[in-house]
Amino acid sequence: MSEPFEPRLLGLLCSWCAYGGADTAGVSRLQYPPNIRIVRVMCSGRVDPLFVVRAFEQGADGVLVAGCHPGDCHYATGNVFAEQRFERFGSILDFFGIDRRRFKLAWVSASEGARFAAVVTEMTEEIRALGPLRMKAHAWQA
Amino acid sequence: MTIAIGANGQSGALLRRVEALSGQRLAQCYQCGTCAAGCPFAEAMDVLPDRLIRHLLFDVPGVLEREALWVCVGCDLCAQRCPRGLDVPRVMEALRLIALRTRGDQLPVAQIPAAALEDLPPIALVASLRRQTG
Amino acid sequence: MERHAYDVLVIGAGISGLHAALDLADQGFKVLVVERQASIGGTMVKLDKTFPTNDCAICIAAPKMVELARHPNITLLTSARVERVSGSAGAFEVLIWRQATYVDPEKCTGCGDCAQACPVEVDDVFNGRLSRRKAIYLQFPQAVPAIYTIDYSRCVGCGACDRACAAGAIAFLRRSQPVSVTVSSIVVATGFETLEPTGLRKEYGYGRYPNVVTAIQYERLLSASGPTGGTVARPSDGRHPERVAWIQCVGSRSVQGGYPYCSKICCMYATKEALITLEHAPGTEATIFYMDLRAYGKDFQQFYRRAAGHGVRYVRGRPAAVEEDRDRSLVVTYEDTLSGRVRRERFDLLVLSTAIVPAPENQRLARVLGIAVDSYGFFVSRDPLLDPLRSTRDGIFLAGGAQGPNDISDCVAQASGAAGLAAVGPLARMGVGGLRQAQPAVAPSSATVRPAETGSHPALNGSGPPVGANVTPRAQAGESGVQDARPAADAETARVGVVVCGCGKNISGFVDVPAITAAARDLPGVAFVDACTFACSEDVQRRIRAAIAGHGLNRLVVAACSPITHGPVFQQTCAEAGLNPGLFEMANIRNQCSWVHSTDPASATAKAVDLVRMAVARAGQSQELPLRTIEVTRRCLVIGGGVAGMTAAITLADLGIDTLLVEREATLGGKLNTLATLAPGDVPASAVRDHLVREVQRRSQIRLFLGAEVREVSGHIGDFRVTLDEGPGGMLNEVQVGAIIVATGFQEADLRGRFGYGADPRVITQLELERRLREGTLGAPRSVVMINCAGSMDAENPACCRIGCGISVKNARMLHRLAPEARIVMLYQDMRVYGKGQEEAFTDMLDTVAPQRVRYTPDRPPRVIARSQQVVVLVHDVLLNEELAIEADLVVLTAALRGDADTLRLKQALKVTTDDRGFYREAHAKIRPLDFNTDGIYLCGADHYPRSVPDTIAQAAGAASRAAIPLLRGQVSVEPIVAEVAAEACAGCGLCVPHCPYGALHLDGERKVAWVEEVQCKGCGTCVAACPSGALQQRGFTDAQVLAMIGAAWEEPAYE
Amino acid sequence: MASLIEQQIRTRASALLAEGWIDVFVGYRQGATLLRVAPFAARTPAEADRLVWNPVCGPNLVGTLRKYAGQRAGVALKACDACTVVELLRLHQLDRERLYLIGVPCQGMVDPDRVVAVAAGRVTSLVEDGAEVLIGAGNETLRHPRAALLLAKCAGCPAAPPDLYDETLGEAPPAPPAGDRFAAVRALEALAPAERLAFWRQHFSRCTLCYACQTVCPLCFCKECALTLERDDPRRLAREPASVFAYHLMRAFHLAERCTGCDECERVCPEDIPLSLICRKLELDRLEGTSRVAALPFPAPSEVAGEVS
Repeated sequence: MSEPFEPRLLGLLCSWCAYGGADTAGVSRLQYPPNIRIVRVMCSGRVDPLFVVRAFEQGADGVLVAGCHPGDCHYATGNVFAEQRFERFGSILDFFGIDRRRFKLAWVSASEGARFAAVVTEMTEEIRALGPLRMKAHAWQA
Repeated sequence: MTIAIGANGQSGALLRRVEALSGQRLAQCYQCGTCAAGCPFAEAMDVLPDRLIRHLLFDVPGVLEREALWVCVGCDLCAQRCPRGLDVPRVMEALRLIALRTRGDQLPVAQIPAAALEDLPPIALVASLRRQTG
Repeated sequence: MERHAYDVLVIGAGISGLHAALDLADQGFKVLVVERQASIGGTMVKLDKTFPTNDCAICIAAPKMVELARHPNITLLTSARVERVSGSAGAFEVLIWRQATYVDPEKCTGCGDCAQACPVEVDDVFNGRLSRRKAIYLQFPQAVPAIYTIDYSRCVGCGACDRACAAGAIAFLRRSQPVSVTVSSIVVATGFETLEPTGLRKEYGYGRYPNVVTAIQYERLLSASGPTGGTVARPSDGRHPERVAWIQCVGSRSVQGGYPYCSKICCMYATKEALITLEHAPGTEATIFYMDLRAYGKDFQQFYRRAAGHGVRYVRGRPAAVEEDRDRSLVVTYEDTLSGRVRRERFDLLVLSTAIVPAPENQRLARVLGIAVDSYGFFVSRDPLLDPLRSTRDGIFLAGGAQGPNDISDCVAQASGAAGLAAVGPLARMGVGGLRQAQPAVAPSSATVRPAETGSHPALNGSGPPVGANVTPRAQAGESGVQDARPAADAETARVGVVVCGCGKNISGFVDVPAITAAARDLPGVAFVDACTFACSEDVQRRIRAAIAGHGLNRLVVAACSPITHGPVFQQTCAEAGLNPGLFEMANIRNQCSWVHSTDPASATAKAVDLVRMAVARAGQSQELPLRTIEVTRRCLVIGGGVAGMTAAITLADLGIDTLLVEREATLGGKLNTLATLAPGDVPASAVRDHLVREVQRRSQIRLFLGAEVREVSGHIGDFRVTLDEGPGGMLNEVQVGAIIVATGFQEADLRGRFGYGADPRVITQLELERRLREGTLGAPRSVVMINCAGSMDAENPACCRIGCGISVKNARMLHRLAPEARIVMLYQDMRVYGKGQEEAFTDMLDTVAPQRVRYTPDRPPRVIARSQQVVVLVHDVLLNEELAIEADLVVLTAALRGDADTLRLKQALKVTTDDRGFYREAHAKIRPLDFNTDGIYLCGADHYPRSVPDTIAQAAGAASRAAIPLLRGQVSVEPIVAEVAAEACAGCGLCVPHCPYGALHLDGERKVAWVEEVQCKGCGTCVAACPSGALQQRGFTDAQVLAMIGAAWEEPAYE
Repeated sequence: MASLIEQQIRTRASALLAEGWIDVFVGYRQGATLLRVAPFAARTPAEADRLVWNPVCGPNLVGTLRKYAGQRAGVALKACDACTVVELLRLHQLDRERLYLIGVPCQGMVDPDRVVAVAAGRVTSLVEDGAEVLIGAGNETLRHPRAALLLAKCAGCPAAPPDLYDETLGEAPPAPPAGDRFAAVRALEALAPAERLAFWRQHFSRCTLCYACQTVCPLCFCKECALTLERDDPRRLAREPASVFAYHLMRAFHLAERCTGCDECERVCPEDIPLSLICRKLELDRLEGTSRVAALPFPAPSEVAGEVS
């Protein structure tokens, strides 16, 4: 390895809460590790596990899906479906040997800039400790 | 003990007398306990002022025998804080008056020996007279 | 001085003014909103969460604020006040004074460089003075408009902000200016304030002891964006409090030392704050001191029980005094009135639930408007029973906290109601046809705030206008009908333009903008790259339009700030250049790179390059979003002919809308045919009924269907088909309507077998009492026992019926009038007389009637024993701690209430939901109390939850206003980012169907394919993720678009 | 017993076809060897005589049944296959009105490979006899406990016969032989994630992306598969390990709420990738996950009927 390991995180954020939380983190100038790349969707319920799998396939070391707190969903129940879906998905991911910590479902409201920064910081450090997954490369690690 | 409340509406004589003497409408009480909580002598009372009012409202016997009536010094803290604006010291005073009159142990002034009148402080006489009026 | 004409002026832009303005603007009226503060939002945006759902307050308010600011029919004036009003209804002339903020709104980007530079620190009033802000400031992070303001009284004039501002937005020489307008009607929604208990109730130590705070300050302490970042800390030492107490009724329910009325919302917000405190720090002890716990609303009692279950301690007693200890903790002296003991208890932090008081501004405004205020300073309505939303002057209407304490959902209902009434004036002037023509014409005004500074609909790239809103981009205004989706990616090669914004120094100071532009040039499909200082400035918009034309661009990517706030600006520009909004993308390199990685410019730049690459990749997969509208049948169906239904129909008719009013009985009136009198005012119900029926009958737009029931309902907003069955011998009518209002009322729960009801004729319910009072058949009882909460607030039915206490108070008065010598005993759990004038009516009744009040708890409920002479009620009084045996010759049960018997049947026909008590479930407990989740169906009256007559009337007018949005406009817009099914790829498995919260997905059993009712789809995409095959896609958020972004998120791994 | 059932199936299939109740009857016919059967659709009473029923009728017939979804079809179902039918009814892929379902008692099917392993030579006959099977090989006949020869999916079979059939043949079978269906899954789950990843990577390294697992799966019914649509993706063409891995992971997820554990995927895999482990894992998740996610494997038949009618 030529340089120190920098984790690659993909964030799939719902437009109403979590993306707003990321914006609030920005407005508040909160600093967090620059490892995350963010994709905006309208609702955490829109996130197809395929997106997560593709992210891993294409080099992510961790994937964060974040949406509105339970009960706050702009679309009433989208986040509930997300939770159920990723409960099933997480178990399968784990069974295939991808460490559960590499995938996280979090609830962040639009006002929780600090929480967003904390979630990203914590996850980045966790994955830094886990080391690279880098499924595209030959030497996979969990 | 079960308190019986009859259908004939005859009870409440003491309540009516207290209301007449004090000018306070006791049904207005929220039973919030502000008077009791703020009372500097609450610890010395055998029944708290708000409870005393409730006893009156429900014709609970023994109100006039309570020590609390005599513990109240009329400092007015409760009256100032009562959200309903009830003048609790006036209620206490009314109860004291009723108790005294009911007891009937006043000393008739006319019967006081002249010698004693010489020794007694005037205020004692005033107080004594006051017991018989109002 | 220029004079602009508007249809309606809304004064105040808190949650009430906001909703009134949005309703009116959505109906097509031109609305002027005047707000005293620098940002709209009012009190709600200060709250952390809202009861009883614990929704994040700013999360639900912010989208509404943004919607208001960018609504083409709304002109917003902040930092402004109404100075003079002349003329009369239909033609008010209004003079508004606009305070200079010394910042040019056209130039300010909201970056905050100025505040960083400002050397002056002052108390932050928004945060309850618990933190500091600068003399140039933004009220709060989500402020709308997001423009900084100079607090001139604090500014030292050093010019630091001016030097820091790269956009040159500081304008010290600005002057405050008068604005003169004409309007047809006015909605007053100036909100309320809370008591600062420094003069009144000073025994609680507020202002002297730092750890005594008000509830509104505590909201800021809880808020994630508050002074402590959402961790509860004592103001004195920042320590985390282990014991927190709330004192209720601080200044409320106090004829001396405060205000006699109940502030209505404190019991619930204290409960909410206590519950959230426990969630934040589970070990905390939370104590609430109260007199009557007024959890009166829908699901409130359950919320209260939940809090108690989680360990919130409720102490019945009103503390008398507070002292401060040496460690600055607080010693509270109180009597626990349930045990009769006086206690002194120590708390680390004390929260005062202070009275809701009128804004001091009200008195001045009342003089300006020529309308009346009550002795406290709340605006009064013309008729508190029948016309709660009309002020004492024609053409001026009232909503929300301006007329007394109200919770958010009541504010919203009133706001819609006031909007419905205020719309009549301008409509009369121009007619429905005129309204339609007036829609797109938004007069550009110097006062108009550009969307640029105000933020926008968070959906941006995908989502466009909310259904019913006239927010089509200007370039397309006037267009209607279907515009086909064009798969641009197939039809032509993507030619992407990339514009990188430096945002003054906000981006360029931390991120290497030239490096980004250089990287962008090499990306596939990129045909044009430009960098600029402020992408949102007007000259850059011109440059963008020129580039689109000059370089033949068919996609645009702007790398700048958040699409939530700035997306619509660029979408507008694209639209003007003929580029569909679906072909625009944003890379948020400010909020996600420069601001949050300012200490690591190299990484911030690398990330920004990645984000641009992702946006360009997404753009390559983008397609045009069809902008569609559907026609609306301009006719409304109102189901139920009681107070709510009749009021809704009258309001609709006044708006010129043909209305079909359906009543199951042979006569109008509903419960008015049973009740004796109505509060406030003890007005005979028959008089109210006659009045309303007369009003219905004299309106030719209302067509009555008496003795008729709704059978089948099909279709969707704009086009419902309904079968009305007039029963045997009657007609079976098929009607077509554009909207439906449900107002089917309530019924008393069946109490047979409980409290001796059904077995003894001396035990009756309140409704039966009303009927007997009305018919004069009651006789002269000597002793009456009223049992409140009969069948409510127990294990079987935890709900509070909301109106029972008020009714018992009113009926005690009626009984007293009938039989002045009669003994009246009222059994209650908490005396919940919360509404406007109710506490006063209650204490007045205490004075005149002087009933005996017995407080009981549900674990020892009253027992009714029938004897031949009398009925005996046995009950345990928790305040005396004694058993009582009360003889009575009449027992009146305040029975639990539930939805009408027909609710279940209608619920199925309308495909809407109810709760377990048969009350309809609204779309959102707080901000959509009159809507169902299904578009085009609205609700009002006691079928939503029992409520007083004034509340019902306000709500019914509100439901009419909501229904009037599509009906007046004559068309509704279809969400552009709906789900769509590729029928040839769909296997018809139906996995998607249950995922839709809006019932927009259907399975065609014949063809074995799913299909989307696009009018009902709200564009969340949850169904799309449930589709295993990819046959279901969301426009604007297709798998291809998202996967393209994921595929472009990183350069090839360095580890290979 | 088997022969009796076989007779009954032929009789009923023949009668149903003759009477015009159905257009086609789906069952098994004898395969290339004694130990192989193949799904077979009889269209005439005469063809019904080719139907067989014996201890190696393990394959799931429902995949074949689905091909005749547009026609009125009869089928002989083991309990496990019936579960697959229930799932397909739930997912609207079959029409109950067009099906004639005959329930066949099953005490677990025998794994041909295990038979070969215990037999002395070429197997010439295989006969059921209560809890045992008689294996004829060479000159001798070996008596062997049936329980020891079962297919992996049949050990500890959880499939109770659903209340779905138009008719049932024979008597209720004895309780399925006990056995820990999840031993292998639990063993794999006990490993560290990295070891599990290595396990799967090693197996998937053999995968040629022939998609047989998907083609045979009776519950893979999408008209266009989101996972195979990208067959032309260069990464797929190059069989990049990450892409192969992603394909199997997503296939597992898509089956999470559907898989009825017939193990057809593993049976047809030319590279012997242990795909049945995934089936067991999904089954285990549903069993354990009831409290977390409402994941009842199969709906009550009445519900199904309601949805379909």
